[in-house]
Amino acid sequence: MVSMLASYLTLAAVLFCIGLYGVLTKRNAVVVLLSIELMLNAVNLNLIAFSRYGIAPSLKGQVFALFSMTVAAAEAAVGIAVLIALYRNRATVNVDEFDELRR
Amino acid sequence: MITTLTWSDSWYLAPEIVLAAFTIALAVLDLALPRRVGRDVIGWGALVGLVLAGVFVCWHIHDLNVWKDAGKDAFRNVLGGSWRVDNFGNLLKLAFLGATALIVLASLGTVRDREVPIKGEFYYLILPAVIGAMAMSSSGDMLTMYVGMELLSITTYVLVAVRKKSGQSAEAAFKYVVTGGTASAFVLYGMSFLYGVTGTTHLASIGQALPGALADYRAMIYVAFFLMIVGFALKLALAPFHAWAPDVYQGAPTPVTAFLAVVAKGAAMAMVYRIFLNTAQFATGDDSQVRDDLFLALGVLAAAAMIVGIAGALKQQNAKRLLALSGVANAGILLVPLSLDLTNLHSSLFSEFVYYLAAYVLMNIGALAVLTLVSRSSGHEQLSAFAGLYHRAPWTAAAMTALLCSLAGLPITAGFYGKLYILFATVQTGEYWLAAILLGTTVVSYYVYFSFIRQMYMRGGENEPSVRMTIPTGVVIWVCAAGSVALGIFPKPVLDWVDGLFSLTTDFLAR
Amino acid sequence: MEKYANQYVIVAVFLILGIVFPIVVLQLGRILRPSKPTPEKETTYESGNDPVGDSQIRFNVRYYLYALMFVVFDVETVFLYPWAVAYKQLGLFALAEMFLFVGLLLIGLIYAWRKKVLQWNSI
Amino acid sequence: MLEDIPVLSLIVWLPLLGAVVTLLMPKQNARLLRWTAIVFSVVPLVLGLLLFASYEPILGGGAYAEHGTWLSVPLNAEAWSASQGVTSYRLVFNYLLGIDGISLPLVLLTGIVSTMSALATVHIHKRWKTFYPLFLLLQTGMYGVFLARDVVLFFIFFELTLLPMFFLIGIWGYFGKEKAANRFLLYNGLGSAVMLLGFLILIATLGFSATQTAGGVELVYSGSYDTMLANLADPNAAANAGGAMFLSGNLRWAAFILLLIAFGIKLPFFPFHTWMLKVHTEAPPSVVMIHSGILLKMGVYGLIRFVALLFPGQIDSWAPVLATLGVINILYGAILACAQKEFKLVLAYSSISHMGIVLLGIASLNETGFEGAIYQAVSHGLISALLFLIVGSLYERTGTTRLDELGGLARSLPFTSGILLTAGLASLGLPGLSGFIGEFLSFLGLFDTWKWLTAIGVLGVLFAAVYVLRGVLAMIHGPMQEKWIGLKEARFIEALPMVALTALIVLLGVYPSLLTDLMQHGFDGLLKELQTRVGG
Amino acid sequence: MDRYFNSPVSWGHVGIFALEAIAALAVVIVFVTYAIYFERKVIGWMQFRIGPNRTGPLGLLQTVADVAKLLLKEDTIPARADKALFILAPALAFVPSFLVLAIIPYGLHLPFADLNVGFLYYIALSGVTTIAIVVAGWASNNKYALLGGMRSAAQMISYEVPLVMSIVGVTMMTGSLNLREVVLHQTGYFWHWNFIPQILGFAVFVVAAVSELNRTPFDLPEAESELVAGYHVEYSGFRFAFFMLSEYIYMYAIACLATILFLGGWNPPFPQLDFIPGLIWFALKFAVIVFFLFWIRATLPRLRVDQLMGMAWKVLLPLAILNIFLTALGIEWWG
Repeated sequence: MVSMLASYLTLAAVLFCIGLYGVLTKRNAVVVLLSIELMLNAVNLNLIAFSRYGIAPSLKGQVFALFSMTVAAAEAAVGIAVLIALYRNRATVNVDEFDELRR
Repeated sequence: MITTLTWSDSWYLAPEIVLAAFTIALAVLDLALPRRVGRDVIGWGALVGLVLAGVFVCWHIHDLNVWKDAGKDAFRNVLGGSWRVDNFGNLLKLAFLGATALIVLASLGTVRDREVPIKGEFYYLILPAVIGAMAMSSSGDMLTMYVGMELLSITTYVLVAVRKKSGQSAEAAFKYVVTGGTASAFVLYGMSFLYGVTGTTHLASIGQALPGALADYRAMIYVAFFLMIVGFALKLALAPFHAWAPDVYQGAPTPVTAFLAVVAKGAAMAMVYRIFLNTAQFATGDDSQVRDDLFLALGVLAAAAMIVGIAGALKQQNAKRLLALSGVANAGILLVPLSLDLTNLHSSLFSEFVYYLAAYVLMNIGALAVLTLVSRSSGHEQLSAFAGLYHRAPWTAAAMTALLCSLAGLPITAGFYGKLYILFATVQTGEYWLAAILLGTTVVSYYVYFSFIRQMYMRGGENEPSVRMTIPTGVVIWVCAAGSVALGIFPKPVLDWVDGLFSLTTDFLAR
Repeated sequence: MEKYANQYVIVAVFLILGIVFPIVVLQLGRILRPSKPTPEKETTYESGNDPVGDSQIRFNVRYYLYALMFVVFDVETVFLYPWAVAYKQLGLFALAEMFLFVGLLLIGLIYAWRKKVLQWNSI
Repeated sequence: MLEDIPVLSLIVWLPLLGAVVTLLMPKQNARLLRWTAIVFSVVPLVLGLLLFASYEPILGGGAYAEHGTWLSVPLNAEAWSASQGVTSYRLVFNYLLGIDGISLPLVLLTGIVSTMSALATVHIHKRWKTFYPLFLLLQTGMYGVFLARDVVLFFIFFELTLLPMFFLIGIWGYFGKEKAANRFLLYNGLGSAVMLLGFLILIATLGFSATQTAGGVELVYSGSYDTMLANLADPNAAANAGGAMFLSGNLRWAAFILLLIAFGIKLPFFPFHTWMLKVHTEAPPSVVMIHSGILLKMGVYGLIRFVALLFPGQIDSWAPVLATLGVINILYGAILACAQKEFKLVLAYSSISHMGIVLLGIASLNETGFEGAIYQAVSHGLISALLFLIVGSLYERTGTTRLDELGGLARSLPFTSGILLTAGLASLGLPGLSGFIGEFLSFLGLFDTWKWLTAIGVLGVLFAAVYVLRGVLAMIHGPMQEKWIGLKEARFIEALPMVALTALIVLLGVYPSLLTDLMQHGFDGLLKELQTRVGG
Repeated sequence: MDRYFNSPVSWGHVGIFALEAIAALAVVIVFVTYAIYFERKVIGWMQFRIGPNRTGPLGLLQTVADVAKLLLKEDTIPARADKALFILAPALAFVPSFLVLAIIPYGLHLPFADLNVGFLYYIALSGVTTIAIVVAGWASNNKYALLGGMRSAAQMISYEVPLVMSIVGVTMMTGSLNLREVVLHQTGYFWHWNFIPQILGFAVFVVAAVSELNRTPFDLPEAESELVAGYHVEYSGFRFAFFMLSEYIYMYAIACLATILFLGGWNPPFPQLDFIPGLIWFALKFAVIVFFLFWIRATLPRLRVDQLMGMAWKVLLPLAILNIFLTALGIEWWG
């Protein structure tokens, strides 16, 4: 069972890293939002794996995952809404062009 | 066993329930009111809700005091310990509620259609954000904390984007969503490991389980905490994770900027304090390696934030970005007390934190309120908008001077004492390097903040339009300025009060 | 717990069959059916007119708004289910809580309604 | 009679009261504002003189100490109370004012120079209602610095001088005023930051005291200077006994160096002096009078009070370093002063040079030297105040202070030129004037220990003759320039401070024991400590 | 059946389950074949026509012939289409529809996958088909198809919300999401069936379900009169057949679900009648539902698109929420 845990954790870590990579490098704003979801899903995987095969298995992980899914959905909703507003202003979803706020 | 909410629990949740009820009522009111009716009434409603919630918090404080006098524990676990009513939470809640009330009041005077086109939303979305902040400071469980954090984050995403027609606002909001989402992912990822190691999300239980787990799962514990640190650093805009802050603060409507700078930051800080004191403080005795590393990391982050924040602010010409970067530095300062060893000598970290937070609330909100006024009369938010403010509005200039002195940490202001206590703690615990950095950045910050003063007093401004003051904004500015000075001249009552209420053993060690 | 895995074995079997079936049938069809492509046949059908422009255009914003509504409401219902399953064991206070929860949802709906999000004005 | 009133507090807070009063006055009435400021500057001076009259050196000024707990900040005591029956664990900021032979001369100096400077504010032509409150606030800060006997209080007053100075330079200064103000703020801010770190180390180690009360043990951290001295002397104090609050050798060195740098910036030392040049050239004359006359002396005072008196061991081993620094200051200042074309800069560099002499006095580590240092500080305060007063009054008439543009002023302005010459002579250390006594005492002190350095230092004093005479003579003699013919002689309100200051300079020059008597016992403790060190 | 579930997993089980799945596939294909036939017949009768009657006795082989035709028909892929997605879409539509069948219990001892999540499983998988439809519309690179696909997506997600919510009442009464337990809870006389206490939920369920099936009067995505054929306008041959197949499988699944959730599953209307096998009762109720679906197709006109969307959000959703409230109150009142 420990090996099961390890494989889930590895998968989650890989997903998380892909997500992070996407957030940092992707130019399309929608893809960036997708990448964040990917990271959150990696976490959910982690939580559920721990709740089943963890050192001290308990249901709390699943509950946590449920909440995190909801929250992720809300976040995605707001993210998309903001992106729509931004698109209406700029007519692009390329994050490189979001540079009106200068330092 | 299923633990459900009971009627008696709802008493402990009264402040949050009140706010939620007001949110709903105001939202409905906003929908029901015809278009031509001004939305100020909703703002006043929000203010009433905040005050009412504050009254309930005070009531709780009173209750806790009564229990304490009766020899009972001065805290209550609600909902199976996922919610704690203790004075750590209560004091921070008061700070958040007060700050939000000031922001709402200030915006009642200044919010124009150009600034926030849908004012109703602005007023009633700020309330759930406060609920989130309160949840973050009052939870005993990572799950509740996380939900609170997201409640705060998501509402603030919307608030930042509330100027629908403005590309800047939307751009800021998008950046905020991306960093905020990434930050939550990091925090959550860290939490998931912590949960995996201990099998629980309840902070106190984690604290109990961790010493046992430490032997076998050391690496995972490191991973958990460092992921969380990264996440929180992103949330708090600590350097080197602060790049988003100036953009977001600049793009957001000024009242929202104030909210982000003060309440969002304070709440995240509260969460950091709770999590780290409840869990990471565990490894006393033989194996303090993990703890030392973690707190060192926090110290390094704090130092980096102070340095980078002030260095970035040095060349900043946009007043809002400047204040954002100063916020980065101030977040660093707020983190310092936590990063210090909790020893016999130094055990007043909470007083230090909360005092500086109060100071920060006052000075930042005050400064941003002045900025709103000034930028409205000048039409832009550059530093030069302040040119000759002394001639245009001498009293406002004077208030701003007091606020800036507090920001810079000059005596005798709240900012000065806040820094002094924290400095004293660093010296007490022998972290001289941190003290040196804190002092060094303070000196540089003189230059930064005095650039406002130079503009106000030493540049001509006779030709600029005069500044139109509204009563609510004026009240806020003067409350903040007077509060900054008063806290500086009489810090004792506040600190005595905080010290009397807060107790490390009850608030963090009692299960 | 181990035995419960059986249920998912069934699901897996259905999944495999569900994937295999179209592949097999389409391959079978390839053997049986004629294939005489001409450019005429491969034009896009637009009621006999020559197609103008690309059809892979951006979706109307309206669709995103519905997607948003869906995400919000559908995910909220996820919370209704655990409550519904355990409802009989929870007692009256849970009812009040859910009234609150669903009430909030309703207010969200009313909000969207008032803000004319539900007004479909696209094709 | 003086014992019955809180005379020290009055001295400190009366100017602040004056600031409030001026704030309530009408904006346009410059004369009313000015006279109010003068009155509120004179009253502390009078109180100071009363103190001076009734001061008995042997008591060490103990009669005039004022004690009070200003802030008592609770520290979370749970960790301790659990084990050791602690009932109260606090960080206390005391309101401690005191006066002794070291501070009294400087308080008097502050009074005199402030009053004179208040008279000289006739040169201020705009925004009086902002000027005078700041001016008076500055005085509160300066008195506080010299009277505070608690390090935090000292620090607060020290910082309190920063803000008004920033405004005074930045608003009423000349062309480069903003830059000068910035530089002033940054350097002094840096100095005060370094100082605060040093002080905090002191509080955390030396400021700790535990008292057994009826209820239990009361633990207190405070910045009280007397507690620190007591803890230093007591071998059983926590600071000397090891443990968490042990003032280790390294820590001692760290605090020593931090404070040295802090006050060295104010003094200023050679590499930290650039801010001062700007201030001297850009600030309005009445402000420079205060700056050069008093603010620099805060550095001297701090060096003696906190560096020398608290760290005898360290200063003992670093005396050569200090002496070397002093000699560098003297020579550097003197040589550069010779090369300047701007009279204000000549004066600025001469200040650096003179402060070098103060350093020498301190480095000598004997009573004569210390007395010389303070004497030199007071005398330089008076002289430079006088010089800048004259500079201000000349600038108002001619619009320049460049040496090559001025000349032959003696003919149109005989009185002013006469005073200028006197002041110049005092500055170069002519016997019979106060400058001589200070230099003489300092060198005399140093001569006991560092003969060669003394010799080099004296060389610097010779340079002084060159640059002072070059500067002064270029202005009052030389070819008469046409445009300066019709200049009006100094008004009464300008002449009054000139005469007063000149009189004081002469008085101190001929009657030095006026001040030296005061200082007699100020260094007893330090000297005893040094003696034991040298002996043991 | 039960004993397989109560023993550990082995390859033997997999084999048996595979046979089961193939059986299900066979049943479904037969059902679809004759459902189409039946539908045409029913509609014909209702419109005073005869319906298919040439191929085979009574036209019984009509659909078989149609399927054979589709299998033999040339498969064209438009030159401008996105080929990979175009090919993927029909399979993507079919797989979840088939997977859904894994959980439907036809009788007490004939359950397939007896999952605790039950109904949620259906919702989750049927959502995937929406993606397939959007993909089909997008990949075709045809304006009709794109509009059809987008409309279909909007419609399906809109109606999914009331659909899901309408089941909450049933879940509350049962205390479980497990479909078998839902049926067991309805044992007894027919007034114990959910459709009476949950009449509101049932109504919402039926309307939303019909819409989810993209059937008239909610067949906007393929509205022949405006969009030619909607998202599958470019599909021909067996790829087209797969869209039709999955649509009919969903019909089958929804009818089964309606039977299980609201009509007491395999329970007889009166306990006295339990000598008749449960499977028969199930089939009867199922047939009624299917007939009902054909019936409304024959009688109701198509809605306008704004009416369609408005109905989901402004009528069905509030009703579904109301149903939840009423159910909760009802349970409080009457236990």
